[in-house]
Amino acid sequence: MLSLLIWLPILGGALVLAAGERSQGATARWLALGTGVVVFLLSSVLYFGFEIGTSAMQFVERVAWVPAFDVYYYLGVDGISTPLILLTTFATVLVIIAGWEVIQYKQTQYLAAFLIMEGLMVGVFSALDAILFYVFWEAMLVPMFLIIGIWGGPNRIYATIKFFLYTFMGSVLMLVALIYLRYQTDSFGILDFHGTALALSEQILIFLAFLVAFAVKVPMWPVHTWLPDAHVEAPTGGSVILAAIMLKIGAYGFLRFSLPITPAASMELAWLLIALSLIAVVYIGLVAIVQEDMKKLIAYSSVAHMGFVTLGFFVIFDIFAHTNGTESGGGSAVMALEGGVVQMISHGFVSAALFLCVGVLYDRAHSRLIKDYGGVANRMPIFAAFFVLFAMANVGLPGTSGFVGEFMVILASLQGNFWYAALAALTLILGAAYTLWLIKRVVYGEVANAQVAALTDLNAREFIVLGVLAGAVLLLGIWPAPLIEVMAPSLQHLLQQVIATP
Amino acid sequence: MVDLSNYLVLGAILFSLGVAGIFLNRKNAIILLMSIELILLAVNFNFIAFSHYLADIQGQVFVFFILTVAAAESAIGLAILVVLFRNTNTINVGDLDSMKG
Amino acid sequence: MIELLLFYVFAAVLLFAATMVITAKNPVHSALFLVLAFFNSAALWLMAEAEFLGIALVLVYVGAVMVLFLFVVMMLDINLAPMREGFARYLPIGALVGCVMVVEMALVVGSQDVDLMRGAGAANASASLGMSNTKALGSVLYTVYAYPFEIASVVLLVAIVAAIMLTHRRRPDTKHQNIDRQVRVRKEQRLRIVTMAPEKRK
Amino acid sequence: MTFEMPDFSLALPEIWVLSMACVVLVVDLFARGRESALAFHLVQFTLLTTVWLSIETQWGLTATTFSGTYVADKFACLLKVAICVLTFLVFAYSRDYLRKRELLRGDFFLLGLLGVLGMMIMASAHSLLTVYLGLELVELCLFAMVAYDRENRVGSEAAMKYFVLAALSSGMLLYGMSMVYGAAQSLDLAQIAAIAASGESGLLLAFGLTFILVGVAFKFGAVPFHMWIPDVYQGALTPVTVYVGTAPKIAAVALFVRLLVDGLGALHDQWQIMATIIAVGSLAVGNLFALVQTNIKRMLGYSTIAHVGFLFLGFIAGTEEGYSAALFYAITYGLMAAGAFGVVILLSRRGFEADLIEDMKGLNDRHSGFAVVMLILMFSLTGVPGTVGFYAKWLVLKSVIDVNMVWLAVVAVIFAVIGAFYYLRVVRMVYFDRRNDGEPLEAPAGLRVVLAANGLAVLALGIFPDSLIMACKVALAG
Amino acid sequence: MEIVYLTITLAPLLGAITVGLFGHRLGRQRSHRVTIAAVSLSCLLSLFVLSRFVWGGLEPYNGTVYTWAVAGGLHMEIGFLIDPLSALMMAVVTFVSLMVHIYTIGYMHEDPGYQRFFSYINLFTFAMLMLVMANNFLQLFFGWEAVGLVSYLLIGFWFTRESAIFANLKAFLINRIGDMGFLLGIALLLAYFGSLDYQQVFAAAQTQPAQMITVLPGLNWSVITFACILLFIGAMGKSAQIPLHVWLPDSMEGPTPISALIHAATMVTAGIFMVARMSPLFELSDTALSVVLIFGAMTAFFMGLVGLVQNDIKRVIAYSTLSQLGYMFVALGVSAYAVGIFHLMTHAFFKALLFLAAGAVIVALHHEQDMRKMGNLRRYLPITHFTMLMGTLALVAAPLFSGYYSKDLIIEAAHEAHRAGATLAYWLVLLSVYVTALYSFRLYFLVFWGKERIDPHAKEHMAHLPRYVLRAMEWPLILLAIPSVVIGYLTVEPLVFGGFFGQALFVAEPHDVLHEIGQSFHGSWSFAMHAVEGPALYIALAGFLTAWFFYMLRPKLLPSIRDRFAVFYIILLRKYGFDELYIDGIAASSKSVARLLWQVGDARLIDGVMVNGTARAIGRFAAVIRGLQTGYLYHYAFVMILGLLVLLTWFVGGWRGWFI
Repeated sequence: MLSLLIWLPILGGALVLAAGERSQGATARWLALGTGVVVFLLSSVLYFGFEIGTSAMQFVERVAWVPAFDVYYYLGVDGISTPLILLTTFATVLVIIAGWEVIQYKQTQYLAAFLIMEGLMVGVFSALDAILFYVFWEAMLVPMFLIIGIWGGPNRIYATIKFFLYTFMGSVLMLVALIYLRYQTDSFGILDFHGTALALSEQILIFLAFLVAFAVKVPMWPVHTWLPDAHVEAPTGGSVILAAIMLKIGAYGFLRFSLPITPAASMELAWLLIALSLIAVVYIGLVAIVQEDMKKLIAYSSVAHMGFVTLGFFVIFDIFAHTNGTESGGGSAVMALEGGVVQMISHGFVSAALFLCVGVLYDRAHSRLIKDYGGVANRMPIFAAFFVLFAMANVGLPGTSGFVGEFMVILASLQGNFWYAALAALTLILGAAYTLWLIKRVVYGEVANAQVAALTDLNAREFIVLGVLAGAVLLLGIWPAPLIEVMAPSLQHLLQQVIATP
Repeated sequence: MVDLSNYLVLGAILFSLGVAGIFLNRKNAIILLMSIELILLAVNFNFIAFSHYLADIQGQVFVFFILTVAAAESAIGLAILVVLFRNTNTINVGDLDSMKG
Repeated sequence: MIELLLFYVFAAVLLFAATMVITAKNPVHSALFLVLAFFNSAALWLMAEAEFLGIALVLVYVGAVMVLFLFVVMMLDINLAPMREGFARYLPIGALVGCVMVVEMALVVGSQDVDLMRGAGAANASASLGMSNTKALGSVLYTVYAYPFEIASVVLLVAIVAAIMLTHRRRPDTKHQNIDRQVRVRKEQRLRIVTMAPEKRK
Repeated sequence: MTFEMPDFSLALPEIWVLSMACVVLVVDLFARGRESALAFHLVQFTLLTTVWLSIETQWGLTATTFSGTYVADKFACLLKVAICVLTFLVFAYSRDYLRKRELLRGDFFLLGLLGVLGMMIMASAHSLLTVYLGLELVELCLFAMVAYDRENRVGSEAAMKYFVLAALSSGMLLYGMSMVYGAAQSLDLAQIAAIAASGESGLLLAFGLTFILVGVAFKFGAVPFHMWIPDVYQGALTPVTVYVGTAPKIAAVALFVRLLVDGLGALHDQWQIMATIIAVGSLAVGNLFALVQTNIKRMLGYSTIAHVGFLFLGFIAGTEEGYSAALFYAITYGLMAAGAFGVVILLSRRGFEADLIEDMKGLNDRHSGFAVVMLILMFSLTGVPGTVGFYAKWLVLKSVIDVNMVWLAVVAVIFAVIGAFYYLRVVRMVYFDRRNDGEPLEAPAGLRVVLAANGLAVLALGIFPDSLIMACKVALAG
Repeated sequence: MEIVYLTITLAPLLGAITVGLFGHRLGRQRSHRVTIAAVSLSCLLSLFVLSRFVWGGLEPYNGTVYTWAVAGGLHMEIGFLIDPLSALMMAVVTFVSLMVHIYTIGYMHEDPGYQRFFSYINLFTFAMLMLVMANNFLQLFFGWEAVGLVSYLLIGFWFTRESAIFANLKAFLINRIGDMGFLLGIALLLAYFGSLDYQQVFAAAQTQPAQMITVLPGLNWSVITFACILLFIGAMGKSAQIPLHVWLPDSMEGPTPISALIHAATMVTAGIFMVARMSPLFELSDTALSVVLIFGAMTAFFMGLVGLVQNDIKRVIAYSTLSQLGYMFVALGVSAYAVGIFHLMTHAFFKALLFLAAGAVIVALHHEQDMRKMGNLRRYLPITHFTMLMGTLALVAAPLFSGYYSKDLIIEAAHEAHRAGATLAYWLVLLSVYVTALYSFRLYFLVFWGKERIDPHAKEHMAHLPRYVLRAMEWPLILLAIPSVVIGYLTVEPLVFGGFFGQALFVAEPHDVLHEIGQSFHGSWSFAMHAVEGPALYIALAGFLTAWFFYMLRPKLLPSIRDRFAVFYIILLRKYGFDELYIDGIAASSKSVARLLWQVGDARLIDGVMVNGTARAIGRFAAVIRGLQTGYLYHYAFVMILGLLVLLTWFVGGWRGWFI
């Protein structure tokens, strides 16, 4: 099942490439869309077939891969990865549709790159062997590198090389840590890493190695600066995938690696992570306010939002310290973790939607600068409605998905320390400030110039894409229970691992 | 009675002279080839000394082959030198800097 | 004692000659000093009872290789004057490096450990072989060392092929027959029949 | 020293190659300087048959013959196979290039084949003498090949530099060998190993070891004995550069393993730190110098140095796993380098060398297939998973981490990141810099097929590396 | 009953969705029919529920609709708590909302965003109902933010107006400051009392009221006080108390029906409702109540003063709203929750009335809002004039009018209370009575009496207003005028003294001021007659007379008075400088800090020095050392020898022990 999800899109990508070589784009497009949809449907089978209430890995596949070094082709999902896989397949379909007629230059390569990347990302989320994980993790960079580099904006080369080197730098250290873990545990199974008895100093080094890898990906302050550049230069689809999924992979790494493998170090260094997260929320929130480029603004907003995710993950130690391990404390810690994961999913939808919105404008007016717009609502009322909706979700308004995670994280983190919550809650103001100011300047007002006057409202394709996202955002906001239900046992289990070990 | 170490130290000095000949030389490339001969000579000294003091013929066999190879090497070295001279009209080592960095 | 004295004399000349090889202004002098060095070496080798190799060094090296060197030196007519620049400036550091190297190597090879260890074997060096040096060498060269010997032959082959490949060239201005072409020539290539209008009488 | 009749059948691959070299030599005489397709085909045929012969006659054995100067074992067999396969690739790339420049003569392939013979001899060497002779055979062929284009000024300059430095390094190697001989009283590697293990005359052995290490490092092109690499890579004809850059690296592994592992493995403690200095230096110098290059051949030259630094990590570990990792690294590196140069060859025409990085511009617009190949190769050189380059790096890193030298692994990966930069620059040229004026690429079908196969091999080994890893492991398992 | 409650909330939501998505296809008429039908349904059912509470003895309902999420063992649910308090609020909300819906037909008759508007106000009704019907903090917050959203959308309804979109952004942001406090308060309660459910939190708070929290090292506060203050910060944002009041006057950029519905009658009173709802918590903290009291009193007085100098008709009423909200908080602050809610109700009616009447004026004058361009309008708009007068009288607390009962009770409660700050509050609210009367009648006189200063163009427009427009606007005015007049008389006894709220409002025994006042209460009539004994009536009268003197008798005196008190005038005109502080002070400085962080922190330090700097340094270093590869053979050899020497030295040194 999982193999299918990984290899079907990759195969599809290869076929698309082959088809593109021969015929005109149409076949390739439909082929790509077909693959995307089939994969999405398959992944929903994954969701419905998922047995709720257990933290065990499901859909496990385990085949020897490099027997010489005990590397296995070992896949499996739990409640943490299942939603992320769904998000991946979902976002890819949207991206394929979004690139339908917008991308002119080498479209088949573009679609193929996304399909291949989809497979690799699913691989990242389902790999249970460290080396397999690393392979997918790194390989994923390549299509993204090309996507930004080939179809990106004028400064794409700087952005793409910065993106690659940043993430590469982070991940090679992780590789060292993984190999070291193998040296300690005699296995590459991620699950075998969990609960390894390691000295604190070892743990701290491993933790730091992981931290660099994941923090770059998340990205956390101060290693976030690749993100705005990458987003600004990336084509819309690239931005969507980057924001919706790639960033999540870093956070996923924290859950899958940092916390369970090095719990003592996580506890020791939680203050650092919390501090960085809060800096992300406040500092980046402020920086977002003064951005002049829409994509950059959303990129910074992504960083700030991901700050919540990491805050949720690492505040659990404070919660425990503060509640002395009472049952309610445990509950709150789980809530913090759940909040973080929900925030990941939600941010996947919201940022994807916002980037698509900017993409819609960019396709028409070929500018991403805020000052080139104004009064868009006059010409594109439907678009404006969507844009405002997603903006509100970005602000974290209840009823949208953006609220759920933030709410849970704030509620939980207050149990760790009042000031964590207070600083985190500043996002209520900052988030609103940068998002709504953006809305004010772009959507509202008189028609600003001739370019805006020439805008046309959404076409059917764009409407479908945004509409689907809007549905997802609202559904998740109004009824997040099904999502939380899926992840709860896994997170509970994770928490036990983290807390029981030190 | 000549000690082994006498031979070995002689070899060492000869070796160093050969080596110095290579990196001190800024002029004629032929001298480089000669320095190489010196180095090989030093090595041969070692082998012969060891062979003598170990009462083992293998060292001399080795020297035999070294001499052979050295001759072949010189032939090719001189051939390259000739080719170089034809192309650049110089064998000044200081002029060979068209590739650097 | 005399042995030792001889050793020192030969060694001194050898080192002098070697130094001159690398410092002489004229490459011809260098080559000649190298010959001198080889002669001294041969003498020392004889002292170490490597008679065959000593002779071979003189015959093969001095007789063939060094002549080749001299030949090339003469052939490539090189201007000597401007080739000395930079030498003096570079000498101190070069000499320093060389000295350090000599000292370090000598420390090792001249140390007591090496000598003590090998003291015993030296006494009956030639006796153990039980035959003349040349014979001893010959008896193993084509049997035990047949494989290296074959390889050495290939090395020489390569040297021949390479040297010819690199230096042999057909001069464009030399005249030579191509019999193949001569035989296959056709009349059209050589003879052109021109039809001319008959001359009119005036 | 009693003499016994050697078992010639053990040395069949070498004998076959030598015989065929003679055949080629004679055949080429009749070609009289014209394009000799026959020599080419004969040589390629020889290489392929040698692969088969090696596997057939040597895999699974461990036997010595020729009075202990020749050994046939899995290690030797694997190396021979790799050498032949890589050389086959190299010649396949070379032919078209040479033909366009009217340099296609039998000499080239003959020398190449004799070089292969030298490498095979090194792989099977079991005595200091055979090691040395094999090495010299390779070197002499290489000198000649670097100077192959007689009219080329930089070529002969490179040859001169290479010659002098190589001779210097063989001098050092020999000096070391003489010391080892003095200490062990034998040229036989097994006996040397026995003496080394016994701990007798450790001083002389270790002293000789230092010089031997220098000689070996030179063959690899490791810092600070690397100075010849960039000049030779740049100066030589591209086919020669590929030749120099691929199979001899594997021969160098043979040199290292035969001398320092089989022979002086017991002194691992002695050479470990020296090798570490060399490795770190290579990583630093290779990567940093490669950053600022504009000539792709020279850049790949420096990148070789960096890769050698990585490869050395495997040796430093000093475990069987480490050696096999180094071997794996050398083989896969050869594969990648061959491919990369193959693309350079593909792009160049007569009178246009395509040896600047900028010449890669717009390759994707000109031919997306080759662009993908180049992409795979560059990412493989970077060490991105999914390509074989990742496993190479992974294995050597693993081996040093397994001996608890994590810091070294960290240093290595940091330089790997720096290294990524210049590989990415190539990818950038290939994909991001568009050039619509570039005419579509024309290349003979053979070249295309070989190049595609090379790229696919890098990818396929990147996904299913197990067989090769296993082979390397078995080869070094004693 | 659950189905009834669900219907009440869902009807407007469905209406909003239907019209929001398909408004253009439905057309204007069908759109407003759908939405009005939805609200009518809610209104009728709400009244039904209320009546069941009044006469039917309905038991309070506390139930879950669905589980929103279960996080870490904590059940987060969407559920209803229907008790007299929420029933009353539901009735008020839906009734006013219905009136506004109807009124909108007239007010927005020529606006292109007609359907959108109906969709929004329907949505608002839904959100407000969710807020008041919540039985837990999650849903409360949900409604709280949802009304904020709709308010944002509606203030910016005319999104091409720069001032409107500025105002809505401002409103949202200021509200968010409050929301932040509110959210933290909720989180604090959850952290210490382990639940989001009202009842559970209240119960837990009762059992352990003395918990302390270390806010800063060495600074310990009572959890309940701290939480209550945080919750009150939320209330301050939503109910526009000093210093978070600045958004409300600006929110008048929205269409007038909105001002009536959201920014006068319902949403802004959410804070009052919330504090009343939390009475079991607030009762546990005198400090928190004092804070409420003092902020309320300050707002009541000082915002009233600003109302005096406004010329925009809606802004005057807006400041009046601020002031009245202050009154309500004063009531809450002295534990007279019932009175607070009572005033909320009466205020909802008469303030909605005032706004709608003002709106009628504005529409009649073709969207002219400046009172200096009005005057003598009673001739043209008799019904508006009359209803406006009723509203004004209610506002100034003329005896027997609804406002009288609620406001007078507040003043008395403040007088009776013994809480810290109560005395100050008493004097401030008393003074406010004067101010209220003054600005109310100033408005009344300026608009309906005096010289006619109408723009001829507007007059022209007034004459051609469609008939249905006027009717659609007048009916709600009349319907609202009735309760504005009588509701106080009718309900003061049951609501305030009759224990109508039952368990919904909790007052600790020693705080129960109403009980003391109740001693002297003998029916509505006598209470009204009682007015002559108190100071409030005379103060109000004084205000009326002042207004009459300056605006009817001697308007010419005004400029000179203005000049004499120029300092005060400017302070008031500048609204105490809050806007400047926020916009030029806080917002601008945050922006410059942000720019600093971005350009120096991100661009220069992280990117410039750390990232690109490293890359550049490596590149430069490489460019420099590349000179070492000189191309000279002897250098190459030399490097090799040096390498050999290093290894050799390492070896020899190790052997001879040089490095030890």
